[in-house]
Amino acid sequence: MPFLAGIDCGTSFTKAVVLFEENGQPRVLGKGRTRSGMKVDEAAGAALEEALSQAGIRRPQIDYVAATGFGRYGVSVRDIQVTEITTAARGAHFVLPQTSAILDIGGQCTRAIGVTDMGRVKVFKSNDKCAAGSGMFIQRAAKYLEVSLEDVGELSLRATHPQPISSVCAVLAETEIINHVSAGIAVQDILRGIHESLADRAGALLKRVEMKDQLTLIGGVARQAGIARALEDRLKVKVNIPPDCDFICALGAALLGLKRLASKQSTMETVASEYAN
Amino acid sequence: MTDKKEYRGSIHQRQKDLMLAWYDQLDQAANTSNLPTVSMMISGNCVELLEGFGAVPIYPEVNALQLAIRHQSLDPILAAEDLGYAADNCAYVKADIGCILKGITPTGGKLPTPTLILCNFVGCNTYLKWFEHLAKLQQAPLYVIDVPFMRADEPSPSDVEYVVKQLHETVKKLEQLTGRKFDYDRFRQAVECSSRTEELWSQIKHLARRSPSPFDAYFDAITLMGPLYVCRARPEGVEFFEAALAELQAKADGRKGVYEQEHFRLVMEGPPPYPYFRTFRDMFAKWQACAVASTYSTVGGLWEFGFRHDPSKPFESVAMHMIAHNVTNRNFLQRYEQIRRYVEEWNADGVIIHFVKSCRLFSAGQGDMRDYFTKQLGIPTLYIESDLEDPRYFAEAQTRNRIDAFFEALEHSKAAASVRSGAWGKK
Amino acid sequence: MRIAAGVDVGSTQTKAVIMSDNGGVKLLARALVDTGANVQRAAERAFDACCQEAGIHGGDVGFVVGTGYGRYKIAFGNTQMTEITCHAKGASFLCPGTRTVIDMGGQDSKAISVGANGEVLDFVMNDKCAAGTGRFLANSAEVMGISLDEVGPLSLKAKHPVKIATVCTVFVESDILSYLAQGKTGEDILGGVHIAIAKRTLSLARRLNIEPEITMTGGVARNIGMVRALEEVIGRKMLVSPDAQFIGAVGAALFALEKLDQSFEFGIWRGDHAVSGGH
Amino acid sequence: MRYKNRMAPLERTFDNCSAPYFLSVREWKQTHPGAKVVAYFPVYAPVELIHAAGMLPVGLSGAGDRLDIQHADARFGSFICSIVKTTLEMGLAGHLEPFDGFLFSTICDSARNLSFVMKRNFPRMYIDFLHLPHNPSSPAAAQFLAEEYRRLLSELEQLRGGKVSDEGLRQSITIYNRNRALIRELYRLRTRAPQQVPTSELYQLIRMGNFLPVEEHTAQLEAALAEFSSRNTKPRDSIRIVVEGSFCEQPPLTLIRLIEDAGCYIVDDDFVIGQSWFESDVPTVEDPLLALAQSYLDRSVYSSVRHDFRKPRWGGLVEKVRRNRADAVLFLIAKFCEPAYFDYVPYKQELERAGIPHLQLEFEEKSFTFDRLRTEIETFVESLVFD
Repeated sequence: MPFLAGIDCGTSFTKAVVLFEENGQPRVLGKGRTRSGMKVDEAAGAALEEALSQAGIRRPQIDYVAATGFGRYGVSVRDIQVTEITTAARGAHFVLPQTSAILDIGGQCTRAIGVTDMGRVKVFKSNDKCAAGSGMFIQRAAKYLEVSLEDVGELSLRATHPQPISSVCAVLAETEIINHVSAGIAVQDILRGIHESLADRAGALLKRVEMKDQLTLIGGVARQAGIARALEDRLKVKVNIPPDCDFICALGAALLGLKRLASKQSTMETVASEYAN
Repeated sequence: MTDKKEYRGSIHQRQKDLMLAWYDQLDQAANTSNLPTVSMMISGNCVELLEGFGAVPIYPEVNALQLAIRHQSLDPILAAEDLGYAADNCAYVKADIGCILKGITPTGGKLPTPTLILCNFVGCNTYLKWFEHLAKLQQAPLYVIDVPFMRADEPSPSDVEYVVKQLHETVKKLEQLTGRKFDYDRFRQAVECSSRTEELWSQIKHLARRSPSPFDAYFDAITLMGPLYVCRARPEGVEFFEAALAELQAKADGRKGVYEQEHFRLVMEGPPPYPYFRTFRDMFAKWQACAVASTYSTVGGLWEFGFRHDPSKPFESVAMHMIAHNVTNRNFLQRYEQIRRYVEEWNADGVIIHFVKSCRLFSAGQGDMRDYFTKQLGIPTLYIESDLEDPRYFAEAQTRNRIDAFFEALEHSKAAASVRSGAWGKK
Repeated sequence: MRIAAGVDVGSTQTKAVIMSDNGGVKLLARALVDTGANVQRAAERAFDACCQEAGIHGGDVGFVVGTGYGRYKIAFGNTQMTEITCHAKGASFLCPGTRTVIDMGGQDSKAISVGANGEVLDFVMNDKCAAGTGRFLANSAEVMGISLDEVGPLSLKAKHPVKIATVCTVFVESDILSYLAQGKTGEDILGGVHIAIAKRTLSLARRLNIEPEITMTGGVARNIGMVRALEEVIGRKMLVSPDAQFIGAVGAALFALEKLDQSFEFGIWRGDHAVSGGH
Repeated sequence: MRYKNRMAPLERTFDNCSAPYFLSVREWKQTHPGAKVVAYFPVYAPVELIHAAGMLPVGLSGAGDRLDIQHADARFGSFICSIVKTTLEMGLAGHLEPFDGFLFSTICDSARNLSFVMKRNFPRMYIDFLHLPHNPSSPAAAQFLAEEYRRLLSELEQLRGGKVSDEGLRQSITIYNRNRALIRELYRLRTRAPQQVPTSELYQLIRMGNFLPVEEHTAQLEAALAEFSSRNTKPRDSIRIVVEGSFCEQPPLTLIRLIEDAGCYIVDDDFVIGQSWFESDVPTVEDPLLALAQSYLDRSVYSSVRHDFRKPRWGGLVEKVRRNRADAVLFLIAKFCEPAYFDYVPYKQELERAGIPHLQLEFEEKSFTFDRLRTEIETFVESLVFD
């Protein structure tokens, strides 16, 4: 009955999940979340501690730690690191087994992931060239337009003449917003424009991963800003948001760790051990 | 209100009629298919050769720019990007491919699958990709006329010989594909027509040396370019340009300019931002700034410096046109020289360099061009960036800001000069 | 006595000044407000604050010139001019002897060659891929979770500044994050960022003939780290006015004063119909 | 790293000869008083001609991250690839002083314009532009290219101040044939036993050929072939990939290491294509120039900057994957390299038709943080090996 930890070092937040396996059923015991800040390892430690205390166990009891996310190589206590794309697929598939396509709107870039019915990554497409689809971008826009992130969604629905943001580059897109403002265009119309073009960009990514009628949305900012709504009416798909969706990758990491621990003979071991050193 | 007086003579209407007639022919070809068509590039096109088969040219670039002017280019561009084309691929190509995928045409009529995709490579490596991909997409035969780039001031005999040989190979290829015999006389007459059209076109270009210029050699020249490429080699082309010359000549003699008062004379380098064509033109109209010459209007052929097709040696002169007398196959320094001559002989106040991200042939190195004109020649030069087809790269506020600042500065120096000389600078 | 105002509506902040010419030109009052989502209101707020400080009524102001990206939205403006022209004018007034102006704005960076009377001889602005120097700094601060005012001083503490290759504001964020993941110190990262921007700005200014005096204008001029970094790569001191961020507005006000002065004959006022030409 | 002890000399030589300082080139100049050095843009250049003229041909493939761009971006602005800028930057920063001439060719529009911008900025240097035919189907093409080579040769003869004999040309051809045969041999060995021939090493080895005299490089290749063959390294669980798209601007060494560490064996690639652009020996026949011209048309390896509409490149890629028993293709494309961007589409279509997985990544010679790329490569590998 092993204890496992998954730590997801994201660009803005670091999340940890402590997992426990009971007769073949993984169960989440605790979760931890903290700002990533400037020191990856410290943040990872802090998040893990929080998860441990919630789970009511001590660090030595943890059998295996899997790190994922941007800072995965910076986690000193890790046994293995896996990318946040692989863990996202695994985690989403565990929480929402019907998941076939994932949209991850992260701080820095937006990703679409096609997932097999086993929870494996089939195909993925990142959009880091154009961060105009990223969470950071929406945050900035909201800040600039003097709107709180939570209200963005609501406000954008009141738009009467949406102003599309056409630029493919985040910098130019921000400029575009500023120009809209200088041109005296209403805030809600700008916000709606941002949502729509963001949904369109996501749509273009999702095309590449053969999305069907459903979509699993992860990534904190996006949810707050009410992107889900925009995606649904723009792309005409059912958008599912898993519970605690910002812990999906940490969870996926823990699950992969469990697998790694279980199947000593799997291909994973040889490859993974190559990574770990 | 923005103060512009574009001339709206009979030319615009005649131009529309000619272009529509052309699209009708293509539509016809698409339906009946006994009318051969050939896809070609505008730059250094050899439309004369097609006349020898009574074949109709298809110009993907013209389709693409028509679309952009009507603000319809983004959808096909996105369709092409869904295929995997990069954001940094030429948007002309993406728009064209997107249109074929989505069955969009400029007029709504049909466009035929070409009998032959004839890549007249003139310096633009993107043309090669474009036509290779078209051939793959449309399952149409491809032939590339490889035109040696102008690496010296004049083409070498072996350059000319090489192209002439390929022209003959093209003729053979077309005879196979069309089942028609090449009509040499008709070809020679076509070359004859071209030489006359070119003479008229050249005289029109030279009218812009008058002050005020009777037309804008950038924005208005584009209206005249369609007929120049489509029916240069036909009698109706000659008639069109006779009418155009007459009309503009009259305007010039009546000292009627594009604007009430022609305040600035400019040389324009680079293609226009078609998706914002009107907006862009207004930015200059606001300052009553008239283009008196442009490099873009010489992509199809550079005639104002004297070259003409020659019916006495038709193949050689077609070759010479493709190698040496269109701006795209001439080297970068030759373009510097062309612009320098415009500034001096067309008596311009400054140069506008419009960098378009799609076209590296035009744009790669334009920073050096700016360096040459400002630092070496001391000519006021403005450098602005956007794109010729992709609306996503046009930042209106930034562009207006730079153009306004440029004219504010130019205004000031002219005013200062006039205070010194008690008159308007050199004019 | 002639009283005129200049209002510079920038992407993040709006500045207004009131100047008088009574034999000698004087700067009577200055005001700065955040532009925010309502440009028109921002302009009014700045202008009113200025009048209040100067102890005059808006009606006493004979002429108002608007500049900056929001210039066409200044309802009470008599005319507009670009901030390029205004920065040149303002710089040569506040920093006599200015021949080159370097401005790092939120939206774009510019370098201007300035004539003896503060006229623009030539100017260059950043390429598309190097847009938004101000934002380059702001985003860096944001990614590192510190305030914009801290970045300059912090950058001066750098011992081994990191290398930043990109001029792209989007990609610099991932560079910074990589360095954080590698455990580099904030000082060294910011040091690298400042050097990168300084080099980029120098290569922009090189497109002109850089003549002394060189004056740095705009809000970024208050960032001591940036000023030092720039002076280091250029290899000479720069002039920085305590009113650096008002220079655009000052330039605009100076033109407004000239406009009031009937003896002024230059044809620059053809810019007038820009009022309607704008949008 | 496993071969640290053996790697050292390799890395030292590599650094020693590379841009922007070209130490080995400067040494060569000192030991060959009066002899000329002619640089070529590193794709499809007839180095035999330069060699036969008694000059040192140097493949100029940018300056990597060793040089930050201070002047060149004012001349080539946004949306232009790095190699074009670093090449000009080296000139404007005075690093190209050991060179007497430059040879460019019709590979792409940016590089073509660069050659003329160089002409304006370095008027005293011999700068030539070679037109390589785009219509191999024409019987006239070979004759034309031979003529073009003849023109180039006479320019070189002027620069050198002496004629070049056909015999001399044939000798140079033989010397380069040997060099390229060895490279082909090394590539074949890597395909057979990739664990013995890490690409991070092979890459440096081949890339040295840009700078070293061919005879010296050939010796290096022979030594390397012996060492690589003698290794007995335990194969590790990695996927076999073909790298496509790095034919001009070269990826940073770190990136290649990163790809290998992520669990990839690179079994074929188009790195430093200028060093290995003939699939078989150039015949040493009566007319060597015609032989070279004919070889460009019939023997040169395909890439996105060589056009032959008789046999499409995308066929070549699928064939390459099969020949090397590769599991997947990694498109490693230089940022703003338009020819590579274009070909990605038909390549992709053909790979998908053939059921071959692929991943597209973008790099810049001057980039040095790779976290995003690493994440993508690792995910790609994970998606192929995890169950």
